Amino acid sequence: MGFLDQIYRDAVLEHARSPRNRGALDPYSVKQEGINPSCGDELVLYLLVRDGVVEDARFAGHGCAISQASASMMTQAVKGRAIAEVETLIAHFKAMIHGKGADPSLGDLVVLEGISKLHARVKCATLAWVTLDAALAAEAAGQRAGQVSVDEGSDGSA
Amino acid sequence: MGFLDQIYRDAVLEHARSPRNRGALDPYSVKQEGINPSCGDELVLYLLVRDGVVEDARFAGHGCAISQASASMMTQAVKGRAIAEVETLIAHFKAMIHGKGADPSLGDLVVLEGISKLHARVKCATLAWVTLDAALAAEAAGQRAGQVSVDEGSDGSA
Amino acid sequence: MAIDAAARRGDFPILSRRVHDAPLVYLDSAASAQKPERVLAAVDAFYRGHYANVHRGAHTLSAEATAHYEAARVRVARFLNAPSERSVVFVRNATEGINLVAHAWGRQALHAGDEIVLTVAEHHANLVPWHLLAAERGAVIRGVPLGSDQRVDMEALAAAIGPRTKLVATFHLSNVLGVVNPVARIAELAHAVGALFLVDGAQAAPHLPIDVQALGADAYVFSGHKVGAPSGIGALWVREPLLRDWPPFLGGGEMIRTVEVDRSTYADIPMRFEAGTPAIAEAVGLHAALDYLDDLGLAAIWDHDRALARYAIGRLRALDGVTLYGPEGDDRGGIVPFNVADVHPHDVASALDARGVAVRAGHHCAQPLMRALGVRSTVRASFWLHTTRADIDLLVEAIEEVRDFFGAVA
Amino acid sequence: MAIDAAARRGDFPILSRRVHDAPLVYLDSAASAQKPERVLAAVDAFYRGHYANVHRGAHTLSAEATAHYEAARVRVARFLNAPSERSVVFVRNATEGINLVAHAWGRQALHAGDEIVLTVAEHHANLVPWHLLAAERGAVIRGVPLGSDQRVDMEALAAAIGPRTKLVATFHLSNVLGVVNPVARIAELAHAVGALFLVDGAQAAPHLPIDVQALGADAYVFSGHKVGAPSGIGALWVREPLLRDWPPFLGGGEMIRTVEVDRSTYADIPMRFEAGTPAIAEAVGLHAALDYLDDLGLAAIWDHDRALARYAIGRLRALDGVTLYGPEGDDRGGIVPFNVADVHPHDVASALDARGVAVRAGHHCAQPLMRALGVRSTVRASFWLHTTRADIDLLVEAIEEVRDFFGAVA
Ligand SMILES: Cc1ncc(COP(=O)(O)O)c(C=O)c1O
Ligand SMILES: Cc1ncc(COP(=O)(O)O)c(C=O)c1O
Repeated sequence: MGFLDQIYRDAVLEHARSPRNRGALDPYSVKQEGINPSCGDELVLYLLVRDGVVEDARFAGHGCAISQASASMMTQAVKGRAIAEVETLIAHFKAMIHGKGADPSLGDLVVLEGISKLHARVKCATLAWVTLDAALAAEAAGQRAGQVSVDEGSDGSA
Repeated sequence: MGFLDQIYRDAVLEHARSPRNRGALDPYSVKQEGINPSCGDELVLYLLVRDGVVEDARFAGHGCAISQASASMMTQAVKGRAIAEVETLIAHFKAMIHGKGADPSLGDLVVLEGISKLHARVKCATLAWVTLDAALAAEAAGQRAGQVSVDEGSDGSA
Repeated sequence: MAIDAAARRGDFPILSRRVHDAPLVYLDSAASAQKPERVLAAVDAFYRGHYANVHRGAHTLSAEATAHYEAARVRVARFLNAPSERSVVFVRNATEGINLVAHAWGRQALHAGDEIVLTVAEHHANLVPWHLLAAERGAVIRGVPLGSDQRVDMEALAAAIGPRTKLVATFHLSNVLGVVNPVARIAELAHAVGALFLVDGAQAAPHLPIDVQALGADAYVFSGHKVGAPSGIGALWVREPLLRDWPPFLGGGEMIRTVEVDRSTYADIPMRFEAGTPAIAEAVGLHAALDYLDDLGLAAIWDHDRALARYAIGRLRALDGVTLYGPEGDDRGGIVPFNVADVHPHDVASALDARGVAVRAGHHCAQPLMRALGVRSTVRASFWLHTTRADIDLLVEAIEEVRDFFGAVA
Repeated sequence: MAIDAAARRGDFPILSRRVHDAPLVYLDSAASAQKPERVLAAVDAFYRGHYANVHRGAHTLSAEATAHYEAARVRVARFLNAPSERSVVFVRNATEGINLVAHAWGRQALHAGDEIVLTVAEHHANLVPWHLLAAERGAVIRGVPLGSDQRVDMEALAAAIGPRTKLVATFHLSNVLGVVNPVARIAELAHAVGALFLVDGAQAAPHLPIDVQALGADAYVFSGHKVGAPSGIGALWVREPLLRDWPPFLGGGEMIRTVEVDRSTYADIPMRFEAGTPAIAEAVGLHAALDYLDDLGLAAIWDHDRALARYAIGRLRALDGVTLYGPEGDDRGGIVPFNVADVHPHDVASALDARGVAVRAGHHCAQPLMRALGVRSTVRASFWLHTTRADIDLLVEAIEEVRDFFGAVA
């Protein structure tokens, strides 16, 4: 299963088995639901944003190893970062997962790069990130909750 | 133009140029409109039916050489015939035009047999006959007028 | 004649493909069937020799194309044992067929408080059009649950059908449970209250002999792409006296009698329901696909299908940590949904794919059924006439490796 | 690069066919285009190597099929110079695209007394959907006549558009008159009153460069079969902020977000408008056809088209007893309707067919236009990139023989 090993790297399986930052956050500034209509998986992302900084992030919901690992690593990566930095990270992550190479700023997240070769699973990896994107937009608009589908904001690589 | 000659036999062209029984009939027992939606051609058929016999038949409308010749020859053929005989004639004509051979009872009408080879024009030849069929049905139902499309009563050879 | 699946593999060019360096084992026929050489050749020959628009031209190609297209309609009528091809309407797929009924029949026949009876095991294609219609007309949807045997609960169905029921719409073969619905019995219940009875034959058409008259269906739909025909074509059959009375759905060329700038009158059936240039070559391909299936014999295909289902269920049940769904019995065809303990269906599917085994994972466009089964999603292996026991053995082997690979990932 | 039509003939396998012992001269491209080898090869290779259902599976073939299908969407967006592929919806044909707008937009946007502005030169596809919608919503249709030059009367059009106008829908290139409509100018008139502006590009797509942004269209439709793609596919583009707000049209799989037995929520664009398994291989074929056209260059094709039109009009005008329709000028493409005195168009077409020349005869799905021209029907010769002057010479020769053959048949 050489091909599988490239996708399900040890770090990915480890995060999937023991996800970080799982559960609800209270208080939170925004609670965003993200769904993948093609499989029915859902993720609930909680952010606590203060003074332009993501102070805390947690997630709940159900999904495959890839979506869970991606969400777990994402929450780790964004905690304590300024919103502008997080937005750059989102852009870099999406670029990587669509096969456009991994920016060094992605750090540990590069273990997810292999998924770019498994087109059928790209949406699993991006679910958390699309949800994060929508959460930041909701937060900026002064909303405390929202729902987004991973099909939205497609960039042609649907 | 050998192929054309088989379709547009001299008798067909002659009937098309000098159609018999053209014009309205007054009095009439039924006036039936027949249309060919694919080209917009229309035929108006007038029948005078008395005691189960088609005493007179005339037609008006617009159409190609084939539809005009077919209507002209048809009105000649049905005049003076009992309705049951006319119905048999309709069946024989439809069989011939769909390539199933010409019954001897068709008489002069056999000059139209060549059209069975020109699938695109079969509806031109049947327009008058579909209209006749509908006119007899209308008459039997005690109606004096009706409209029918040549697409109706299709027998799978549309 | 029994189906010789190993020999049939050779009929399907794509089956010689390799995936991730392994030979392709295609166990996703329920999502869409692969195409036999004969279908590809028929479509190609049609484009190279006889293509033109239909019903329009006075020239040879157009007449030939029309004859091909209309012959396909006659062929579909024969496939369904319909009394006449006049009430066979070509559509894009089963989904469009159901939507056509919802619009042409439903928008004039349904009134506030009228009821539509559906089961929880329907594909979204046989749910969503009714949701849209019910919302517009103020109709009420009654959902029938499964019984404890994972078949439609016939008592609950009988109880749901009542004087206000205007439509009963259900599947012939379930795309998840693999089970045949007792359609003829349901027809009686529907007709007893004067309801329209629509059968979603999307999964049945590739697998079982269909006789719309014996089934008592008022309307029957299926998709070409699931019977080995090209994508982009399907058929709706409706009992003729009914269809004749329905107003048009889509408007445009071909479906008219006369047109003025601000009004029109409409053609007779079936043309009234086919606006615009149809899927011509796709109809020709459908004709070839139905010939292929009938040459093999749908009864033989169904026997093969059931034998494979029994074999697969037996082997999968022997695996630790594998949960199977769907009833067993003589009414069970080759659609086998399952889950592997502690591994998400998508991860299972990717791991099988890495071994060349193509299965589907997800809700299979049957979210209410997933809820009824108490799961979010499943893996689904589905078989067809080219599926062999060796394919199923490879599936089983690959599942064993999946468990080893993932260990326990929640 | 100018079009070398004689060389291009070799790209179309069917053009080597014979009809009634004569070489085929295909002058019916406006009804449907023949298919270049490249399109047939692309579709065939797709079925043999990459076919599966899209957007559904977790396996390799399904991912490949989805990538092919979505690449076709991006390709269509580029062909139309649309800002994004998100608002490109695949449909069966131009007709279905217009019906989609009538349902998704029209049924919620139109109210009693609202007005729809159409021209008398529209194809039935751009009339009948509005008749059905207007009848349902109590809207009023205003038909704009032709001016004395057989172009749309722009003064009458401006006068017909008023404060109650909710939609202006018109053709880009006329399927009968062969003339280009001043679409950008009409867009301004429509937008000045806040009306939706829909452009029927069915005939323009094979012949002219299209830029939906420069044209100011809110919605644009075309059919694949007229651009050399397979039958069964077409595209609708709608300006994104508009499309995003429209409710669904057809319901089923793929277009949902969540489904319960009695209700659903819907996906974002474009999926919201694509219920069920789409015309997958047909989209792949459309991609190849658009590549073929863009490689040759739509500007060059349009030049070729206009040069042929000038040549044909010149030669036909020199024939006694031939009446031509449609304007002349730089806005006139290669669609040439005519009549032969005292010979019915259908008889003309059959006589031409006997010489291998395929033309169409009839009302060309434009009955109101026939009335405006004072005829019941016409013959129509239509050209494309493989049409040569030699083809037109054969047409002219054959028409001369028609007159001899028929003499005067009313
Ligand atoms: C101008 C115009 N609009 C619409 C159509 C309808 O196209 P289709 O039949 O492919 O839907 C046609 C083609 O016949 C056309 O020429
Ligand atoms: C039972 C059932 N009904 C309807 C459909 C819808 O078929 P299509 O997507 O071809 O319209 C499917 C296939 O997915 C199905 O399995």
